Amino acid sequence: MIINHPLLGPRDAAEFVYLGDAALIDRPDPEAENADEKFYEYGYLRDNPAGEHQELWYHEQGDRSWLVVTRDTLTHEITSVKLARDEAKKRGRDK
Amino acid sequence: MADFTLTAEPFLGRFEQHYDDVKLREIYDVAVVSAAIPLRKLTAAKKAVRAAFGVDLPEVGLSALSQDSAMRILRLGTDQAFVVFPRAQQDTGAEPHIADLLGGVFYTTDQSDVWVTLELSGAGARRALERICPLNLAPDAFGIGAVARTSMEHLGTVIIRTCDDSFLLMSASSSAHSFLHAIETSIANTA
Amino acid sequence: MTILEKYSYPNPETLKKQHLKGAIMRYSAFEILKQGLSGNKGWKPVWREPEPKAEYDVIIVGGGGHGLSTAYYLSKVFGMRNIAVLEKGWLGSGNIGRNTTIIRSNYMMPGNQPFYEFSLKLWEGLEQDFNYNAMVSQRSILNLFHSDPQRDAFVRRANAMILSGADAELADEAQLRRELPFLDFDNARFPIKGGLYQRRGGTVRHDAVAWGYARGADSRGVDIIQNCEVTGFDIENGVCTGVQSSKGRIRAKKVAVCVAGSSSRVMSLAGMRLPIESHVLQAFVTEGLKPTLPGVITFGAGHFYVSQSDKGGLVFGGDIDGYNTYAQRGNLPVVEDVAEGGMAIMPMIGRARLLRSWGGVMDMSMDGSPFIDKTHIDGLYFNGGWCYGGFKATPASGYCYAHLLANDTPHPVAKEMRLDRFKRGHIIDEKGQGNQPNLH
Amino acid sequence: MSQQTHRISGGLIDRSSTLGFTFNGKPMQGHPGDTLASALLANGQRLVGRGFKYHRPRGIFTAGSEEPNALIELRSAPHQEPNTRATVTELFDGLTATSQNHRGPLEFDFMAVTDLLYPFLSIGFYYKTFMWPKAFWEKIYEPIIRSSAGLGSLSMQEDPDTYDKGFLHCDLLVIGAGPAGLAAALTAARSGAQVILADEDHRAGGRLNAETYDIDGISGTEWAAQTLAELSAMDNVRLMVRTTVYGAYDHGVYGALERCTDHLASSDGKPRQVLWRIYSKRALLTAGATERPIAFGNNDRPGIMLAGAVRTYVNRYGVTPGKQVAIFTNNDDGWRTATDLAAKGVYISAVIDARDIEPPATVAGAAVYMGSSVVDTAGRRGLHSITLASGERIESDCLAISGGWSPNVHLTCHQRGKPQWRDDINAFVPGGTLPAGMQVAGAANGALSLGAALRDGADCAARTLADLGIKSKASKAPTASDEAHRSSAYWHVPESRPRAWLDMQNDVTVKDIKQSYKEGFRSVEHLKRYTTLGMATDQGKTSNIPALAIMAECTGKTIPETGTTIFRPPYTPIPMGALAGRARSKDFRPYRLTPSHKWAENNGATFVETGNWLRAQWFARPGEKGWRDSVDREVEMTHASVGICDVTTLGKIDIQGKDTAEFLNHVYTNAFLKLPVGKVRYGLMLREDGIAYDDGTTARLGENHFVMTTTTANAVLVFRRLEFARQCLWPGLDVHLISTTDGWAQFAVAGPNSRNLLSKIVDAPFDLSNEAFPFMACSELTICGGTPARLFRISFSGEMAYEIAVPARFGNAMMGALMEAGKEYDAVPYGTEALGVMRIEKGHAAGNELNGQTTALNLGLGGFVSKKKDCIGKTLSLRPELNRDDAIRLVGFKPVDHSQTLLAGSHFITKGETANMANDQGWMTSVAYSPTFGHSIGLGFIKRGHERKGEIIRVVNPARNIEVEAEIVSPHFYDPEGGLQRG
Repeated sequence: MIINHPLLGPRDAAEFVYLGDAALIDRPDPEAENADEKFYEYGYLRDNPAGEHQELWYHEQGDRSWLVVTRDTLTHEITSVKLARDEAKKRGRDK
Repeated sequence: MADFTLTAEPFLGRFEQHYDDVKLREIYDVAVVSAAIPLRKLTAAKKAVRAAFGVDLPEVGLSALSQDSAMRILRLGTDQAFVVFPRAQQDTGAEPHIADLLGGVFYTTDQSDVWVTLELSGAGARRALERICPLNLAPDAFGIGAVARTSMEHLGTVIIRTCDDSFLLMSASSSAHSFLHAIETSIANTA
Repeated sequence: MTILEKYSYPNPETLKKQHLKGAIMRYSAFEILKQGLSGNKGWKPVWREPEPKAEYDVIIVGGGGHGLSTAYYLSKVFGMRNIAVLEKGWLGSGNIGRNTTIIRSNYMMPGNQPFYEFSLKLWEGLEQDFNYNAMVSQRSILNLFHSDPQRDAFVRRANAMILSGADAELADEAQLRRELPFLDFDNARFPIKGGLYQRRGGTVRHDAVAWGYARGADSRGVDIIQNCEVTGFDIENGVCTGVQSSKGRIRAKKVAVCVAGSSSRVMSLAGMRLPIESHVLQAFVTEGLKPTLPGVITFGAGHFYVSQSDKGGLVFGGDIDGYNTYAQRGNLPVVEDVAEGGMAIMPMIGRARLLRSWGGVMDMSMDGSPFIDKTHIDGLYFNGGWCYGGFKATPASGYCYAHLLANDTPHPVAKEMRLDRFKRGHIIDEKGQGNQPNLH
Repeated sequence: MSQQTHRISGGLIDRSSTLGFTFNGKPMQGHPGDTLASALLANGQRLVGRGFKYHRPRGIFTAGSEEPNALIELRSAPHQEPNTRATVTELFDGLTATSQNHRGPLEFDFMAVTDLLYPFLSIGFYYKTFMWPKAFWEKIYEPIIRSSAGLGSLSMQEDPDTYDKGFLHCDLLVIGAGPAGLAAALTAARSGAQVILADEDHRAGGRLNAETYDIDGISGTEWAAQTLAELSAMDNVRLMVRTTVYGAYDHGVYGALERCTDHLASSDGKPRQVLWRIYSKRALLTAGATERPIAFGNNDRPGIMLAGAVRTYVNRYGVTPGKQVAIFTNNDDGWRTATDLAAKGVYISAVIDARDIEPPATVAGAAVYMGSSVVDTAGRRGLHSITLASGERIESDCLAISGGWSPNVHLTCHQRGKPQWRDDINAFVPGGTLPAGMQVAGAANGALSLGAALRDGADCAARTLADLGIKSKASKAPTASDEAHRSSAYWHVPESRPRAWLDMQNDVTVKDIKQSYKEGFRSVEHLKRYTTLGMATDQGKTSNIPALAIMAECTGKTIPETGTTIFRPPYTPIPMGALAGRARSKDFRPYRLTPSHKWAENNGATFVETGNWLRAQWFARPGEKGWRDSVDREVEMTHASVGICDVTTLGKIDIQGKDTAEFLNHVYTNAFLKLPVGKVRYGLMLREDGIAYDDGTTARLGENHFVMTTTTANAVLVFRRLEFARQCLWPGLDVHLISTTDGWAQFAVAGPNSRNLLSKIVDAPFDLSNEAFPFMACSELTICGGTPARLFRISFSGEMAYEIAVPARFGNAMMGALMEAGKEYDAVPYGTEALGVMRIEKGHAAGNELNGQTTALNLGLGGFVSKKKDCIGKTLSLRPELNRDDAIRLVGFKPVDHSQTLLAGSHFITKGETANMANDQGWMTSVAYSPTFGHSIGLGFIKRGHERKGEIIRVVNPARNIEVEAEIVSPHFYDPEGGLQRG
């Protein structure tokens, strides 16, 4: 597979390490009332869709950036690659 | 008090070898300082680079020579650059030097001893790299000054194109011998 | 008394005495002679091709190994007859048809070990039980270790196995040099220091397992319906009453899902999210060779395991590709990584040629261990999360699932394989990799 | 030359030189340009092997990589290469080939008796028998089956050749250099695109080399040569012959195998083969088509060949496979074999066409039978005659069969492609979703005439250029005539009574397909698996379609309704050595060496692999009898005075930024906000699932500057997780990470004299006194007259100890300097074994305890999980089952009888209880012989361990058949109060 890095251009996926669903960015609020339930879901339950999947890849043999890659799990087609840091900020993780 | 002095040793013993149309040597007197751009300080960082080196902070994936050609600035990531320059073997002052030059804007870390640096040059350089480097090194895809981090034979490597047929290759110093072996094998296999 | 002895389960020896009933042709050397002399014209279909009835007691979704063995044991051991197996493709087209055929019970954790040992015992009597030669071959499985910490972990495992009633044997380097002289002992990057044998481990002809179970279930009246995809569940007031399928609606008192790599996809039709990701595992076979390897060998310092099939091909594999996928194919980096591991321990295979590669979609769970459980929806059951280890579990999985479906209580050896275990913090993590499925 | 009885004129071989080779020891001759197959045929050798199941005589069937029959063992041990296709093996001087799968001589194979037993060896017979008695399967039946299975053998010796890998990039990858591929490459190359043109043959040109067609007024062979010359001269073209593109992977990545030295007698130190990974923007599959046979009785005798192959041998190799050639065809192309052979003066005894039509051509001297068929053949070790449906026998030593051509769709199936049936050519063509970026042209796409293939190739290339935004330079597409290729859907001869072979290698017959149908194995996949059709080394390239057609006949469905065959990578088999490349033996993975490696080598070190690192395990001194002597001494001398150990392998992460302390608070269980500058703190990390992950110390060198250490094993993983936390979880924090593991040579200096030793090398005015630099202090300083260093007052050994770091290039000298400075204290270097002993004595958890299955509570580190703040893993660590009262706890063990040895991996059983897993209390994680205490000690996890100190427990190790009794004690054997390390 080839991941078209937003800054570096196309790179062999072998340079990357895969983590999983990009929902892992959405770490629950530990202070929330049902934090244990939320953390259980965060830690363990996955949509695991057959089709479009937003997922986290880490460019370990590259610029060390975490990326959010939108990839179809049936065809492996990649339709979007973004810096996870930007995505995390967009989701309000920078407070 | 101290009766002892420590002598630095180049990682590959100043390796140098000429093959038919390829030359490979260890660049043993090189300082590497990483300079991280503090959060939300990109503008200040750019200014500092301009002031220190007389050139613009290169875009990610590119490098630039300082105005006096003494230093090469590699932009390896959004918030990370390396400054690479010659130094004396015993010299350990690279990091404070760069920190000063950059006016304290960046977070600097001495990386000189993290990396072993090889220069691979000559008409056969690309042919040898074809065996271990997954990147497209065609001049229109990876021109002079281009820099990338990738993996060669299971070793993380920074590759910089310095001329048409000359590349700097930096890899972890602890595996310097394996790295050299990988490059030498590539040269031998394509000779 | 071992844990296994404590729990009652039919002894394979008694199982095999219950011969097949009905019109089914009994296979034997005599039958082969008889048919051979009459031009092999009298062979009968191994299974029927029925249309679905309006209602069943149990619908099993998924006609792979686990679904077929569930149907077999439900009908044979638990006396149920009105059963359908719905298979989206052709029967046996799941991972039973695309694996590396290894059986073993070299597990360590109490939640796993008795289950896999039960499975191995069922394998040991399977062929006589279902009158089909699946070529269960207890050629042994060897896990090589290369460092002291690895050795310590294997000793712990070996002891756990023996204390559970399974067999385990530690071999030192000298013994391995004698038995497997073709391994790279002298020039290896990671020296071979010894290994853990399970002599009762081995290989089985995988397709034959599906066919044997299908034949046995079919002969007891189970309707195996191929090319029938489940497209939804009928759930009323929290009770599952049947399925919608490409062949229409079918009512059922109980619906039992076991669809491996499609687990999340199918259970999402019931509104459930699972602690599972789908990943692809590639497997490979070389051209046929005269006898080369005695048993199964796994490399402890790289990603490689190998055995030789009865047809002569070296069957091997390694790690999963590591990204979520439902495509039954992998990519080059893993192919090469696996070959590297192979050449690192046995450089004599350099001139053997890889003939075919394929990929199977694995239901990788969050701790690498499976589920055989009821769901919060009455009448809906789930069996999955087998990761890349589902094949060896086929008999026990079917048996325990059948037990659960018949009695509504878990079989004792599968009692830890619950869906709620992560909420409780009861993790069955053999590899210690945590909640990241691609690391198991 | 005299023995080349079947050599005729012409061909693309070099008759000016002669190559000697042997087949089964018999010397033979050929010429450069020959394949082993053409040379064997030239020497009149028709019988080359034995069938898999029935050991029937088999000959050469094709002239390419689709060969099912002519498999030989090439070369001799250790270079021996089993199952090598003679049809693609280039002849070289000194080649040795041996036939496979027979007992006794090839001509008189004892195993041929199995052919008589065939009624009892029908498909699937082995599933139906061999079940009783049970024990016989593994002892008798299976060994027999196994020794008859497989064809060739490995030498069982290490492969003596080397292999390499490589990476290529291009705009357009053209797969197959036949007419369509050449036309396409020419169009693309002339427009300036970066083109790779790959062909499996050693001579590019494809069928043009085997045919007598004209292109643009010159012979096709000549046109191919001219085109190749033009392409070779262009620097935007990489022409790769002997290169098989074997797999289509995601996003335009292709795998290709280049055979560099297989055509030479010796590889001469160069890689034998190179495995290329080709990154293409677009790919064009121009892989041509494969001819298929017609099945009829006894159609497997040596001398029966595909018609196109016969043509190839005659036209390309100047060899005639027979002197009385008969042709059996269902299509017009088969006639081309007749006319080509006749033109070369080869005697054609008969042309038999299954179609009842006007003969499409006239063949001088040949009897023509339209609407007829071959029903049987004769000839024990090679064809003598054929029998027609009419009963007529025709003398013939070669029968050329043509059942039409199947496009080589293989690579189109490697992803989601599903071939589609075309009635007009009676063949599957590429269909479904092709690999992204792939197009198909020429015969591979069903354009079966030469003119069409050339046009299709050029057109496809032009479209690709447009797609890539490369301006196409108009150049006239080459032209050729569109020869006739009408065919009929005629797959087997129904009147034929003897067994008719479909899969020649796996010995699957027409009857087998019918039996498979009868037994219910009707879907293509069931058919394939039950009969083993297409599972042999040729992957059914010639047999799949006819078999499918016969199954369609049985089911009454059409062929496309019956199914299609999906091909999987690789296109042709790939040696394991090539897939592994250089990564074998010591080059399997890189070595990481510690900075003092050289010093250690010179001072008696034995090394141990720790991940990719090599670390000194112990330093033997003369007179020591075994490793234990050395290790005991290293421990004793460290405890007694001072020891030095290279601990560079521990991960070091330089962390800077104004929010670093807050960041560390998120990733460590314990608090870091208030760690003062100049201090070090132990930190514990959890995974988000609450399990202990890694531990180490973190030093605060400045307000915004920290240095974290990780365990050796987890250095890379912790860095990755920290980057995840920084970029994905807390992107608002100003934190920057960079690894400095390799940058600093770090040494533990441990023991009561550690301070005295260090005081000799630190530069003034640094104050090492306990007051100025107490336990858990850290500082930057200079040593040895100005070398920058970092000093940490931390202890893993339990002694008063330091870790001192200098830039790595000084590391080797530093080890020498420390030893020199320590001379007066009898300083000792120690390795990982002594390190391990001392950490067990001290009760520090390491990899055996931090194994990814244990919690802070289990480890006795519950107190490190701050109740006042959140951290990664905290919430899930609170789950009830992880906090059970009877949770396992890390404690120490000592044998009741001090002379006994504890072993790691043993399990704990309460005294008086049976040893089984139901009664399992835990396990021993780490053990050591402690020279300090004079007996074996151990660490282990045991249920409620913290409450069971003093209890005597059974330590059982049934795998080693050992059981000892041990007392549960505190894990802190050595200096439990910690006075020494503070002192």
